[in-house]
Amino acid sequence: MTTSYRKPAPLQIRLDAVPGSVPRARTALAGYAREVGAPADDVELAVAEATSNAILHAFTSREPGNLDLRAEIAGGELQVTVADDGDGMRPHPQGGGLGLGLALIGQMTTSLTIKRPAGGGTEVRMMFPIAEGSSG
Amino acid sequence: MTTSYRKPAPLQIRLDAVPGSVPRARTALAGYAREVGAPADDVELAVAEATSNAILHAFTSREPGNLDLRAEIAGGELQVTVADDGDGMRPHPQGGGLGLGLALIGQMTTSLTIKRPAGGGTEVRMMFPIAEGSSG
Amino acid sequence: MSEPAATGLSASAERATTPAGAAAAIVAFEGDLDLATVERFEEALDERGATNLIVDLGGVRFIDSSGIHALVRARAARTASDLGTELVVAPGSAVERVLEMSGLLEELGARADRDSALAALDDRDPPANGRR
Amino acid sequence: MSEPAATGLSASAERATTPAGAAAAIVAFEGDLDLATVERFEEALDERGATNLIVDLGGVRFIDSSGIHALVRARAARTASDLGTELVVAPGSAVERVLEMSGLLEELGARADRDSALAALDDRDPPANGRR
Ligand SMILES: Nc1ncnc2c1ncn2[C@@H]1O[C@H](COP(=O)(O)OP(=O)(O)O)[C@@H](O)[C@H]1O
Ligand SMILES: Nc1ncnc2c1ncn2[C@@H]1O[C@H](COP(=O)(O)OP(=O)(O)O)[C@@H](O)[C@H]1O
Repeated sequence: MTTSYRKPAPLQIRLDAVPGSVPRARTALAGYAREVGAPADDVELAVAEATSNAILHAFTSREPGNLDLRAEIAGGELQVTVADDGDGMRPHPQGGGLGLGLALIGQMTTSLTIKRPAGGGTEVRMMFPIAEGSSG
Repeated sequence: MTTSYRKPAPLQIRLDAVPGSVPRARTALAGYAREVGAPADDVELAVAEATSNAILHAFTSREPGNLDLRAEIAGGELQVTVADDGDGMRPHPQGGGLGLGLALIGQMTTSLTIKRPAGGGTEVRMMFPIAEGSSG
Repeated sequence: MSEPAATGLSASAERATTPAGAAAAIVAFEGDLDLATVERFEEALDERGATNLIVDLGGVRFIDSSGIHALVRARAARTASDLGTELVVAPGSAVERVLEMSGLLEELGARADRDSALAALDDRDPPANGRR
Repeated sequence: MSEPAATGLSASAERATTPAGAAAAIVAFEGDLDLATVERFEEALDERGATNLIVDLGGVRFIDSSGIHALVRARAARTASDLGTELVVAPGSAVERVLEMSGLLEELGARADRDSALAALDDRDPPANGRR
């Protein structure tokens, strides 16, 4: 594990809202989590869930848009934001989901916030603990 | 609709985490929403979803506990908090849900936050817009 | 705080005949359909083994996902047993709004009134009644 | 940032025999099971119309709810067609942890290795093979 003495720079990534972006998003964010001493497996899974939700549910009425991911240290925790410019959060019961995604994220995060930005889309903000003695 | 010139006092209610508490919770919070100029139908539905989730999913390993509801004005919006002292958020795929509850809440709120308090249980915080020119 | 609203759910049963002359049971609900009343809702529907059933939610003031789940389950079970089910939802009502928000209004095929629901029951099974 | 991990999923098929002498197909997966690879996963399982199938996730490094949904669906479809399906998950692995967190580890009946999975296939259908 890297030991650094400065607060690491935020990570910012823009990806197309397509299935192939899920592995890119989760591995990048897991790497950042490892660097700052946050639980990388949890971050990887939570990012996979949040990006998959956006890809599957946010663009049902139009062409796939963008996923904007951001990771940074905030209040001594790792804050990961997954934003899409889609239709906004609403139920899609025909999707055949089991309601696993958000519940899994809720289980792994100290806090999960879902926002409806004024400009549309959905922003999911997830907070993860950082181990004592880690950088950040 | 009531027109008041003072910020209304917060509303605080403790209920048993049993099905009979759902109508009590939602009607009380809808009344408060009406008073402060927030969308009462949305608040009633969102409170029904959050309390039902706690009643159905938070106490699978023990006796039903408490639901603590709170409504207040914060940052010019109506903030409604539904807290339970249950097992914490996690998936219950056997429940046969369609994943409607949280998605409905997300659709009606400007922001939805799910927290895992240090003492256990789940806290769901929901923000609703307040119409221009309303009290609060 | 405003006066506490009276909540609860009541069910009443009636009989009717479709335009094509088939018998249909109607169960009409009044009140609120949530976790506190969903058992009563399911019992009222269970008792109707009728080939043709109309679930009339015209008198329902409040519904949430507990009620919607029960509706979806009941309908799926009846469809699996080849029983006809139609739903009446008042246009512009809170029930219509919540079904719409839930993305299920079309799938549940809500009808505006009992006459449309009775006619829809005839449309369901072409070989048996000769209509399309 | 750490080096980008190689992601993807590969499937390989084998044949085996249960302790009671029945034929079983084994599909073993390696890699990551997420939205990007779930189609490949489903195709690999679809091609196996085998009466007895073992889905070996021993080589899977990452799984999320897309993968879990696919597992649950595949298993339900095979069970509905009266086909036997057993799952191999390495004890202590990330896959085991995610299934556990999802509340599905017991329902999916994960086995620690192929031998236990093969034996479990024999246990599935008492009348057909005379074991209990
Ligand atoms: N970014 C998003 N945009 C639109 N809808 C979303 C988004 N994320 C989640 N949802 C909605 O929330 C529902 C619940 O999500 P989730 O808990 O992950 O369950 P599921 O297993 O059904 O995907 C989804 O079915 C979808 O309707
Ligand atoms: N207060 C809570 N305590 C524990 N688990 C919860 C709580 N609220 C929600 N959950 C979990 O989140 C899942 C998704 O909730 P929701 O979107 O309302 O869908 P559902 O229709 O399945 O209830 C639930 O199935 C449950 O596992």
